[in-house]
Amino acid sequence: MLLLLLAAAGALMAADQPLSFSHAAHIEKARMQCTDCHSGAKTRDNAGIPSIRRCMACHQFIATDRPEIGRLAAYWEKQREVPWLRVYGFSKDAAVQFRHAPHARAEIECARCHGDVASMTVAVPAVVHTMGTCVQCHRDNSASDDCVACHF
Amino acid sequence: MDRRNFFRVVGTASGGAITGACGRKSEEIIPLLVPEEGITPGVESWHPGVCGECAAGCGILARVMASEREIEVDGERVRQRIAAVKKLEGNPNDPTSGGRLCARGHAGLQALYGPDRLRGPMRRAGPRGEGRFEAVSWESAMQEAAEAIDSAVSEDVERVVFLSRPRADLRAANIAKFLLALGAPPACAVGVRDFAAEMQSAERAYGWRGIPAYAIRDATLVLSIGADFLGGWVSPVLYARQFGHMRRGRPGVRGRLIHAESRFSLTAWNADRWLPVWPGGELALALGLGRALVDLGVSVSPSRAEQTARTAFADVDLDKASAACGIPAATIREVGTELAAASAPVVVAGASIVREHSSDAVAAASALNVLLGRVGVAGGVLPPPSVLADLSEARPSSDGWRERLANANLVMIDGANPAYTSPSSREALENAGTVISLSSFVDDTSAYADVILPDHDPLEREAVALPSASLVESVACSAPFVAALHDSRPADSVLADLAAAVGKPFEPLDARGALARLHASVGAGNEAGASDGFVESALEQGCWQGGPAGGGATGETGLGEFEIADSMVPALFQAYESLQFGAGGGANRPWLQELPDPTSSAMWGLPLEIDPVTASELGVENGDIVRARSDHGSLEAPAYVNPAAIPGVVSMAVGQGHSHFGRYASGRGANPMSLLGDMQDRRTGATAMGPVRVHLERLDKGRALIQFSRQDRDVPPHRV
Amino acid sequence: MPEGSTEAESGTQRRTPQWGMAIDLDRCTGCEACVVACSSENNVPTAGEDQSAKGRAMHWIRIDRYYEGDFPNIRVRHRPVLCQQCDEAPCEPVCPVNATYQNAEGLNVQVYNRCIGTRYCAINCPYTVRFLNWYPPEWAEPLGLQLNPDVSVRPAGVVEKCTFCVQRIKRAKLNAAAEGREVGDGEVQPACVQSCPAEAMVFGDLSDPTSRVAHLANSRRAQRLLEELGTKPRVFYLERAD
Amino acid sequence: MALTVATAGVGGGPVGHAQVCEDLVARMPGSSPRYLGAVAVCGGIVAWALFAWVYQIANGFGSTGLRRPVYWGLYIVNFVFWIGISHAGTLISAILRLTGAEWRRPVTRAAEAITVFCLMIGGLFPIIHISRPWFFYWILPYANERMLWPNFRSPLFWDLTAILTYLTGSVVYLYLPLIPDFAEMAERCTGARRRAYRWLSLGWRGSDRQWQALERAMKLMAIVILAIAVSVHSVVAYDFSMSLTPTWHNTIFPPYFVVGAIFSGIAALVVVMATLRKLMGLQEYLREVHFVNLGKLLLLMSLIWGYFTFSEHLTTWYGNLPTEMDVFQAREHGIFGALFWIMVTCNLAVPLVLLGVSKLRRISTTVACGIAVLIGMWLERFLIVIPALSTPHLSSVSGGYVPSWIELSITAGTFAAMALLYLLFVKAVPIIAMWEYEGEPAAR
Repeated sequence: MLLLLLAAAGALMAADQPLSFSHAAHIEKARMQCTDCHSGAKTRDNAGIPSIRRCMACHQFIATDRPEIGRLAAYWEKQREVPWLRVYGFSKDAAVQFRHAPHARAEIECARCHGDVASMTVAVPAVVHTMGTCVQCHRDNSASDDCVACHF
Repeated sequence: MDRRNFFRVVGTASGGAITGACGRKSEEIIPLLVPEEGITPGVESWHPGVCGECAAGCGILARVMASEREIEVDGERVRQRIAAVKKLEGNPNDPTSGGRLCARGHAGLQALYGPDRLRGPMRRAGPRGEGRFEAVSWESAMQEAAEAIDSAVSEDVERVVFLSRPRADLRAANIAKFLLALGAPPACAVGVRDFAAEMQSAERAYGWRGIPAYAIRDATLVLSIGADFLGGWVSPVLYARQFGHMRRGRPGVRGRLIHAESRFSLTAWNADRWLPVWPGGELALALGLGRALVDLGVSVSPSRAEQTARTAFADVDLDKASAACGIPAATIREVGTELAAASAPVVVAGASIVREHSSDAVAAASALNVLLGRVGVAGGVLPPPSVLADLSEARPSSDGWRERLANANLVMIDGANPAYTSPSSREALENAGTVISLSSFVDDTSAYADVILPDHDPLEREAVALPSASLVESVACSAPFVAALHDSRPADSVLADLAAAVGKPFEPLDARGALARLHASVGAGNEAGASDGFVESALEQGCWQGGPAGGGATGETGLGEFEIADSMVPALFQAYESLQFGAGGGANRPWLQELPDPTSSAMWGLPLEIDPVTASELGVENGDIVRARSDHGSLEAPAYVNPAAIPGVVSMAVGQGHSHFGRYASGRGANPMSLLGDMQDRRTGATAMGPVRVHLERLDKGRALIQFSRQDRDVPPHRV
Repeated sequence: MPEGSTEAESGTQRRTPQWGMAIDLDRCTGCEACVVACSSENNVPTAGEDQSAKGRAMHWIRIDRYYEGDFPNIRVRHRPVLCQQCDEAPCEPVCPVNATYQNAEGLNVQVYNRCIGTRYCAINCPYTVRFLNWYPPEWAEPLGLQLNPDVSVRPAGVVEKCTFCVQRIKRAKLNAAAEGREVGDGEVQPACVQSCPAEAMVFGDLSDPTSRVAHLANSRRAQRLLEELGTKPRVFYLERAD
Repeated sequence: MALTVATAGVGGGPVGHAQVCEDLVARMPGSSPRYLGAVAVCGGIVAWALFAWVYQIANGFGSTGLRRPVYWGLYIVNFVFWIGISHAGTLISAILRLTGAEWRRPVTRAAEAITVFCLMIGGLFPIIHISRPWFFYWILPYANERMLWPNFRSPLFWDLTAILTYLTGSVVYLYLPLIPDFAEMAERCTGARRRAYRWLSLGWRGSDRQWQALERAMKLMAIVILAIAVSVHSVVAYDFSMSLTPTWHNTIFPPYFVVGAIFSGIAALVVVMATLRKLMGLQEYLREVHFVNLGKLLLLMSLIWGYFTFSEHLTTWYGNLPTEMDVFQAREHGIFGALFWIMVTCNLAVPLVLLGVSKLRRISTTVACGIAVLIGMWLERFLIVIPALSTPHLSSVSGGYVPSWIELSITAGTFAAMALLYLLFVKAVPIIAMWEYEGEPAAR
């Protein structure tokens, strides 16, 4: 039931993204790495949603004739970030302090938590992020299941 | 009830089946501006800065991380990602703070992000003192200010008064340059506890210019006369660090502390012995001690200075001194004997509570160090730093500010709040020709301003400051590391622009310029480029540190004559600078408002501290509203029956009672300075804080004392 | 009960530190720098005047001060009181949902999101160092910019208390793990310890006999607060000499 | 338990099963304006209390008068009080059933109903009391993907277990003797009501086998419920005695709480009976003998309670532990001191005089004692919770407590809820077990 709900919510979110950004196009076609845009994913706490500055670094020159890129450029003209909707995150009351870097160091694949983003167009919450998911993985990998490992 | 709460209620009622997730509010989408490069969420960086909360000039480190705020751009609400300061700590490189920081220093953050900070320049929109302002553009504000300066300068430049604070920093140097360019007299320091008495005494007793530093860390016996060095006097972090070392930093040696003050201050808390000096009796105590030492035949090095001191003390009548300070003669002799016997004694001479005779009192206490041979030696009193004379020379003095203000046709204010620290000056402010304030907040004095040209916060601007006390030659410095939050401008450049606008331009000194001069003066290498390296390294470190401070005593002492008051006057009132608010400047920081006052445990207000004897005579208990009346004014405040107050002495901390100072401070409590009139140190003109005679009266107005702890006594005592 | 395993961050077996603190009361001046440092580091909300009047001010660390004797032979005894991180913490067994427990490193952990607010822990803490968020915390704009992103802002209805700055412990461990080394003595400093001007507070690993804190905890002057209750606190107070 | 019980005098009440049934059914309240008015008033107060609770949830827990260090206040006082009163019922009826005290017959159902209603009300308080009640279900042990369980070591978890068990047991214990009466009622009603009663009577036909099963079940339940009742209030006492709070950490608390519970329970029963007697005109059923007998029980409990109270205070005082003496002093002086002496007067002096002197022992005096004891026992709970919390181990953090309008409203609301539940109950069910009461004992 909950899964269904979340999936539905995910689909809604995906539909709502301001630009129909395609992960697949960037990863499969342009052969980019996740960290090319989400630069903190392996080394920092936050993976980071790339700034439009980073988009425009390429799209000033590449595929400028596409309508979506045109819309991207319109944001850039106005000096506004693209108002992306968060796909993954924690509610404030969950009091979760998630850090990407240690997970990358433990060689957890991106896909483990984010699904096969490479084949997605607009990212959808392919992997359900609940405490159960986290705890299960932590236990399977004999990582800490101390509450304060995440909640503080 | 909002949606979330609705779900809570429903969730509770329906057995908790529906919870949290359903109530999650979808984040409202407000467009985000493209941020500056280099602001990455989740990445911290630490930048050196200089604490601006008091004159100590501590080097600090600011933790900077990405944050978001909402602003309006062209009528549209947008989010902006900015580099925000998250936390302040001491700069470990800095010899003053040593990586540590006091309560006020931490709360500097809440000045930067104070909700009542001015968003831009303001023009007065109501009568003076009312505090009604309208926002104006920088252009028109600057024009208005420039016109006022122009006409004042052309009318009578002598009547241009710049009120500031007694600090030796970049700002002081630029104010001096500005006034020099205008041809106006130098700036005046206006505040409480401006260390004027300390500086004058250093000159009289040791022949030094500036505030001497006491190396108590290496002393075995510290006698403090009037200097609450743990409660905020001169350089609280430096002295607390030294105190820790003195107590437990040396294996097998535990330094002893004797503290003489008219109040059971933080230093008295931590002292092994407290000498409860009658307010105003500090001079008598110092003289009595001198006499006791002379009687003991203490002599270290028969120098001219010591001879002078010996002469000054020789004629003192110990019994008369004892009667004037309330300390038995036997006790004075006992302390004298202890001082004489100690291997490394030092007398910390200061005036935490400035009085009419403070200069004499501090000078006499300083002379004790001369007598003990503790001047310029390890564990004794050390001279002030000698580097960057541009800055130390520019430190404003409090001499004659009242007369000048009363006669002013143009008043400019930066870092001073005379309407609060000397309420009697309000009349002069009301009658002054033009008042220009450089404050970031509408405070008591800015309420009288015609134009407010808001300054950057100290964390937003570059700084170079000489510490008010340091055991070594040192300078704290910083380059700006966060963009200005609001439409403010650093006062240094505002002054330069104003001077230029009236055709008397000057070149403001900037941090790099000041550090280059420092480099030149310490001669740390002359080849081209060395200076740049020195400057960059200093800015990166946040400080520069040299060798031991200054030189020895010049021997040119001019102690002069001392006179002991005849007897003690009863029913006295004294104000004192609070640990948390300083001279009131900290009152708009919620952290400090909610910090329990060390003495009374009061939060969000400060009480009149009454001794138990007087309190029972008046029938007053904690929290009862009491009216205190002096010849100069009256105030109402809740009472705190202070078990450690000297019977017959009422004290009150300075900090509350602001007419204007933002939402956290305005109209809260009473200003003890209003009982003191024009009282000042006779030799320096520094604002004195008592004692005055008061009449106390209990009012039937209920209770209004918020205390963190209502228990003064431990029942049962848990000894740890 | 969640049994912590600390090799989580690095993937290699490491010694489990036992965090503890020593406070030298002969050094402590009672200046309250620690109190503000703590509020700043840990996003402790300001209650405001009305709530403070109702006894709802929050200070994760406070200075208890007691007068002894009468004028002129009066003195003050003061000590900073924070969560004592007891080994036998009375707050832990009473929580019906396990929102507070002791982890492998000896921290008395408060899990904010698990707390349902029975406040049993708060009344059973003999040191009264636990606080309830009576209302949702608020910061007048732009004061919210001061908030530390490493520490969760606690929602209304949740009990909170000193964590020994667990976020700093985490950070130090992550840094050490990234560099492939152990956390050094003195590398972790809670905000109060870091700020203390008199250097009265020392934090570190009690199980490491060479650490400063272990050295101080073994001092003859070391005592623990309300030791007679058998709570086995991890905060050691070094008595004032007189 | 041997009780010297006065034998009931001969009255002029209805005799014989049919007559009794006729009379009792006739006395069940109709939809008179008076009845509806009472329901409306009680309902109004309950609604107001519900509003207060919603306000508390929506507005934040700060709307209570709680503070540091008094994190527990009226809600816990009420919790203990109501759970205490719940013992009225079941315990008294079970004891009397097991000891074969025949005079109990018209009293038991009223008592058992008190138990169920008080448990329903008292059981709500832990939920009202917590500051995130929307997560209260986390106390329940249920399998979940997070692999989190409640803390079985927490007295609050024991509370939950004990109260749920007691509630279940009490409902069964109330329901069993209702079965024959439901069948009886079904006979006398028509339409939907008849169907409802028929359904509730679980196919009761009054066969011998059914009577035997009922008797056996009742006897079994009486024994089980006795054990549960004692354990429940012991567990409630553990909430306090397991803690380190000065004066709470105390071995006397569990029996003390049980005694106090029975004490207040009897008092509540007396008051409820008097009210029913007055409002429903049950003078012929609930006669002086019942009140006098309950009065004697009340007197006995008062003495036991006094003994426990004395012992508790004596040991605290003699032990002279500084932290405990702090609480002791607080309880003996000031506002708490006044409340303390009111409590002693209500719980000890009043019953001793009014019930101890046999000449004064009457319905009116017993009822007066009942009211006094209810007040006294509520104060006792208050004086256990609040002073101990206001004077914690470290004096620097001590502080007082003044309940807010929300807590007072909810407190008032629970009394109204009790009345409301009773009002609805007597409308649906004969308050005296018709099959058990067959007129004058002499007539049987």
